[in-house]
Amino acid sequence: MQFEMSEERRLLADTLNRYLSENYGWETRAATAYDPPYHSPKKWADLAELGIFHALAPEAEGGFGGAGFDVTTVFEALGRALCPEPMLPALMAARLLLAADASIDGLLSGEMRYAVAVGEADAPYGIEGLATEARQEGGTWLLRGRKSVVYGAQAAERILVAAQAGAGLGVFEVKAVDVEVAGYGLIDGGGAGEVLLDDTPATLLIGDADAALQDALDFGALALCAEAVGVLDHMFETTLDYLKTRKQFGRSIGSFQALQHRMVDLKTEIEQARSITILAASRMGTDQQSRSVSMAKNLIGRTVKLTAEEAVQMHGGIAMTWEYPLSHYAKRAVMIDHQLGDTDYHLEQVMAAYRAA
Amino acid sequence: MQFEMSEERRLLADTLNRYLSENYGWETRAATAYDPPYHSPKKWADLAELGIFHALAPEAEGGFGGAGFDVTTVFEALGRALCPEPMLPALMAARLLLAADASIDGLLSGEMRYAVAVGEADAPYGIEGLATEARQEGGTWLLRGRKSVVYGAQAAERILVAAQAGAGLGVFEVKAVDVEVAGYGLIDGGGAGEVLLDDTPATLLIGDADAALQDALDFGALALCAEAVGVLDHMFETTLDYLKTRKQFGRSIGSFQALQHRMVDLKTEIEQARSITILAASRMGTDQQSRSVSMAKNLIGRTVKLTAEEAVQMHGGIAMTWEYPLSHYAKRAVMIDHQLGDTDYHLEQVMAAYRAA
Amino acid sequence: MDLNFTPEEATFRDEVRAFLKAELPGELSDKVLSGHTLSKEDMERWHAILNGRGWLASTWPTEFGGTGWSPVEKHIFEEECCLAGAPRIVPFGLHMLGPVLIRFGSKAQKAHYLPRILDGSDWWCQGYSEPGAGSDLASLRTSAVRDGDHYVINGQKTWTTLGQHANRIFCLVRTSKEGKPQEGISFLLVDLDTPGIEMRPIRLLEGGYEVNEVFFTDVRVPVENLVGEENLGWTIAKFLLTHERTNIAGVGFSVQAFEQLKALATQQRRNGKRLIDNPLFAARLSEVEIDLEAMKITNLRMLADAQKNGRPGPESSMLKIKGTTIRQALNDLARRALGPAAAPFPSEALEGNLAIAPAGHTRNAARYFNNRKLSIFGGSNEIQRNILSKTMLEL
Amino acid sequence: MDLNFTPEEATFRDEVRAFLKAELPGELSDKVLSGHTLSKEDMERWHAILNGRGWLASTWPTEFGGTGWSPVEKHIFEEECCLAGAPRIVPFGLHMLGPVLIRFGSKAQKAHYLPRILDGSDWWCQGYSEPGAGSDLASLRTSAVRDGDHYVINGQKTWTTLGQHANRIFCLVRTSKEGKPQEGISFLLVDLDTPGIEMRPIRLLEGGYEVNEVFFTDVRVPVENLVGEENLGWTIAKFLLTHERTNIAGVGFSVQAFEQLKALATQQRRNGKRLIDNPLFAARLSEVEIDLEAMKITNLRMLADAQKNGRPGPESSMLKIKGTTIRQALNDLARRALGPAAAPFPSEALEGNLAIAPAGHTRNAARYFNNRKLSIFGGSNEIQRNILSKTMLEL
Repeated sequence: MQFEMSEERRLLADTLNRYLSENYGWETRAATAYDPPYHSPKKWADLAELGIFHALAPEAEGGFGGAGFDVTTVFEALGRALCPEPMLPALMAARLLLAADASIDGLLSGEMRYAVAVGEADAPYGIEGLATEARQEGGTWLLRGRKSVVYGAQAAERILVAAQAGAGLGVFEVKAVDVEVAGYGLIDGGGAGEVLLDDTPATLLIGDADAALQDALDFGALALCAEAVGVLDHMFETTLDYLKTRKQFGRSIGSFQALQHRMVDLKTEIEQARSITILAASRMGTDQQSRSVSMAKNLIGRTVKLTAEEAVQMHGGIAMTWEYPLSHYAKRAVMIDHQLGDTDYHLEQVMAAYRAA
Repeated sequence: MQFEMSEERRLLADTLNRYLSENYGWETRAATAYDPPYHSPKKWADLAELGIFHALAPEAEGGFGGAGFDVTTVFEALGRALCPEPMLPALMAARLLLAADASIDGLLSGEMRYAVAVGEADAPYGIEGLATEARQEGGTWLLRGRKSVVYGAQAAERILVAAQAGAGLGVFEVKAVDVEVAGYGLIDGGGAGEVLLDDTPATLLIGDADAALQDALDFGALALCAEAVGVLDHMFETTLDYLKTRKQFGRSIGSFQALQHRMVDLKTEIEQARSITILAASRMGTDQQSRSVSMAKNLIGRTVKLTAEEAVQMHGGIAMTWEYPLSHYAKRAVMIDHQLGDTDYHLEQVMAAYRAA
Repeated sequence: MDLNFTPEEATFRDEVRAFLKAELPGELSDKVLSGHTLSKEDMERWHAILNGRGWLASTWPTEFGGTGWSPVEKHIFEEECCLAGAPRIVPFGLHMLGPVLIRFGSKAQKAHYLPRILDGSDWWCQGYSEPGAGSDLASLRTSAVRDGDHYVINGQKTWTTLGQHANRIFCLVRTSKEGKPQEGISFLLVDLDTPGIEMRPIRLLEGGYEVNEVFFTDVRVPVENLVGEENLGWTIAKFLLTHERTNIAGVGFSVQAFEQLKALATQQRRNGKRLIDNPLFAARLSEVEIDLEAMKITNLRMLADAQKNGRPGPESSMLKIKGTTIRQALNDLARRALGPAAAPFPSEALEGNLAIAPAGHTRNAARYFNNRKLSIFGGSNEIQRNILSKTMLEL
Repeated sequence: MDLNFTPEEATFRDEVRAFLKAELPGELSDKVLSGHTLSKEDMERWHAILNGRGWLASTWPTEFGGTGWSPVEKHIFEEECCLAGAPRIVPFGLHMLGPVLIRFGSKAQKAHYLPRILDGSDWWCQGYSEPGAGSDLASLRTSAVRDGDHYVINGQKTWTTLGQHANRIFCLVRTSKEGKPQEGISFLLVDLDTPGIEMRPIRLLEGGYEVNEVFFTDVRVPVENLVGEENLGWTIAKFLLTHERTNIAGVGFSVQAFEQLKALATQQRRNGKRLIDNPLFAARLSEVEIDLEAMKITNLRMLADAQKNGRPGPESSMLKIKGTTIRQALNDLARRALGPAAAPFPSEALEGNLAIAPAGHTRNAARYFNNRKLSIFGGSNEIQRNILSKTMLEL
């Protein structure tokens, strides 16, 4: 057993953390996250140049990473900086393009922004019950349906869409210029959009795509877990600092035992959240991948809510304000549970294995 | 609205509390609860003489009570004293005998001890899925099956048994002398038994007995909630006293803020438990009876576990010992959740109403 | 023990219901129920309607225009208003300053200010908290120095709710630095038009604007605006904090929120099934339903105590803790129930054609975040626990 | 980052498994897995088997007969033993006194006592806690007064685990009342046959007998039984408390308990359906499974730190808190899973023909109650939180 980060990943983390702290500080983030296009094309190009996208793909495909721990290294750093760039859809698109044996050069260079459109209003999580349909007309695939809250869709050039295609689910590539995307900002920063498919022409990338889609969703959920760990660490450290400096009744509020015990419990839960994310990362590519990711996303879901609420509560009023960065971390933390399956959804995936017991 | 106890019920509570504190103190309880017959026939007769049984039946049937608040008045007092007498089966038997239009004189006088046998190993809670069967042979009903953990069975003269009788469930009366009862003590005091029915002759009391059985189970569960409230109050007060007197690091442990906050939360939950029991008591006899009782039993289930664990934890080692009464209250509190439906069972009953929504 | 309303109480409830049905404008209740921000005009409109009916001053004696309701009647009125989606009455003039003036104010102050509260001429806001003095209110530093017939105020207040609509503010100020921190505090009435006052908005985490900072620079206030005696303002502050706070448990809000949530869960689909039929969600829903049912009774029990003893005991702090916990749990579930549709930043643009979330639920996440304040403001739940530990448990 | 065992570690694990399969008597593992109390002979039997294999002293250096295992190997051994249902090694001689003698003992003490611990000649118990000094150990009052070549001990110890089987006890005693409470404490070895010692059983809440009170009346102990220096016993006490505690998270116990629980939930029926198919129960089960999976990694991470730094950091207290919480949650579910069948008082009589509860589960409620001790003994979870707050968070 070995719990040290490899030299390569340490370098990756250092590079990304340094870039973000020097170029994506709080002012920049605040000015970027809540106004169209809800990310910074300039910073996006920087990240590509730094080779961050390459860390999301295996060497055989032109990258230099692509394993679970590469993904967690990148997303933990993004979470720490509360970075609103649409890196998550890029990761998920990379998984789908690789499964399709399609080129990911445009993705790696940062020239092509992708969104991945799976969830729908009545089937928000997972791949069961999707209603969007694909049909062929004169050799062309046409898509019809609505994909809801597609992260990064407001800024994407290409959208990869899961749709029912006869026998099963297929993955289709749609050009953003061919489809109506109603974009909007998100309450925790960053952007998304409704993708309104109305006989939209599309290219079939993957037929019989259940496994490929599940894999993309697994990697996406793992990335969210890692992002959450970065967010959790920041919230905890900020709260700890605040408790040490803020005075009340003539003493630092961190001297109150009730808060001390809650902080210890919080730290314990955050370490558990880190551990389960490590576990899931280590199981990517094994037959335990999906269940381990569901375990992680469930525990992360419990921990982000607890930590966000406790961090705000222990701060008091100041954390209720837009001006104070912690409030945005708290929003991001809570809203991570609304992406790619919430606490309950993933608990049900974990429970499913018992049925066979 | 009126939250005062009626004069009659106040008198009843005073009488019972005084009797128990003078005649069923800690030494007596300890000497009675864990050895056969796991209750005191002498005290049982005293309680009958005091008219406590009469409080469980309506005036029309020779009692002077029988309403929800009569039941809670009696059982809260029993809980406070941690009284191991088999009053619960008496209450449930009274409900069944009344539904059957049978005499309850023997029950009221205390001369006849009843047990009510519904649950089985594979159908421990509620009336669904019971396997015990009744068949008629030459005008006599014969019962076959096994009733498990029948409270008070070890000391009963009569056992009222729920059994499948052709079209539906019936309630049958069995004489203890006609049936094998394997009696034993319980971990929290008091006794129970396995009722092994092997073509045991029986008298049909109620045919088509679903409603009557559910009513008896509802009243039983309400009684357990009220008993729990008495147990909770005792545990809280004992712990509060202990926190005020026990010294550690040169100060009373009640001066530690972390414990103070936990005590406040505990008190809040106990008041909520008291409230939901009042609500259920007020709804007995209405079409909300079963659902309200399930609400109460669920919240009681959550509160007894929390309170028992917190009371023991805040005491420390002393509460782990047999000598210290609190430990027995904690056991009783926790084991109340194992009688007549646990936290989850009753939550499912509450949830069931949503299906129609 | 009788949980039913008396015939008189039942009649009163019917009267309230009929009134709400007839007089509460649908535009207002729609906004309230969907978590939209009410405009100043919206709030004034409802204030005037209630004043017209004589149902505004439920915390005042009848001689000053109060309703003369019993605690149970107050409870009925508040619960019915919540259920109907009536706007919340802005409490600063009516339920906070009003009772203070009635108890501590001069004849002239009563005569001048009380009618203006009722008819809406004055909109009061509160100048209590300061950046360094929130839960520890007695450490406040905004100073008022006597200069002839005036006090001169310098300092800063914060968390001044709806100050943007107000024309007046009542303040706790430091008039002496002698003795214990509590001893040099006074209670002043200030006209917001006075030169030297600047009100700056505080944007809240979810993007809304309801609280403000107020800066005082050499603000001259006539001495007749002092309420009670100089340096005895702490008595008034305590009176306000321990005075019968109406609807402290927020039961009505929670009942209304629960009904909305249940309806939402029957509408929402998760991969072909109704969300309400999902056992994990249904379990969460039923647990909070049970907690709320218990809270209703706890609230009524404490009301009954208040009715008997003239004022609520310290136990009412339990209502604040548990009541806010339940409301926050309901907000949490309303957010969860939306799934990804909770994520869009609320904006008018999103509420029309796009219909990402069901009508009335586009602000569920915003409301969840905003209502984290419930356990912080008005004495944080930690402060309530400290109080209860001392007063109720005597620890 | 590599969570897999190295080839050497994997080989070692296979070796341990083979050993357990061959050498662990079925009667012992049956008793352990069903929560039965082991007799003195049971425990001595397993002790001897391990000693025969040289796998007893995992916390000692090899020169004294220790195993020389790395933290990971220790972890593997402990986990495999738990899973197999091996009896817990009684830690007082081996893992507590042994390391103390090796660090602080005289040559003569080491030579005399260490071999006797290994071969089972001595069974040690612990004299630390007193009725008034549990979490606040430094306030202990049992006194040892020097009288010629002896100390004379008077006082009382409590919570002495398995003292009924022991022939010796190591004690913290007060040898001076000067200075801070910590400063007058010494560490003494006492033969339980010495006149003036009385051991009285403490019955635990669930009915079991595993701890004792020990009374000392003018008990004369030779001065050569002092370990280290007089009045410097607190150093030894702290060494013991902060010394690498093996298996502090109890992960192996929890893994084993989880497997048993899952099997039980597939056996149990609730009105025709398997309990494990009940969504509410399955949700509880899967939450604790997830917590446990995370705990395994947390434990390994801290082991890796310990391996790197030579000893565990203060974070290991987190393992104690979370580890006991998880074990207690598993005990809670094992109790719930039985329904009414959890209620009978455990007795041999009930475990035969009646079979009220499934085999191996007749003591689930007793175990739940007994294991409430996990969060109290060995430094309560509250004390752990205090420690962590100071050392790890620096609050």
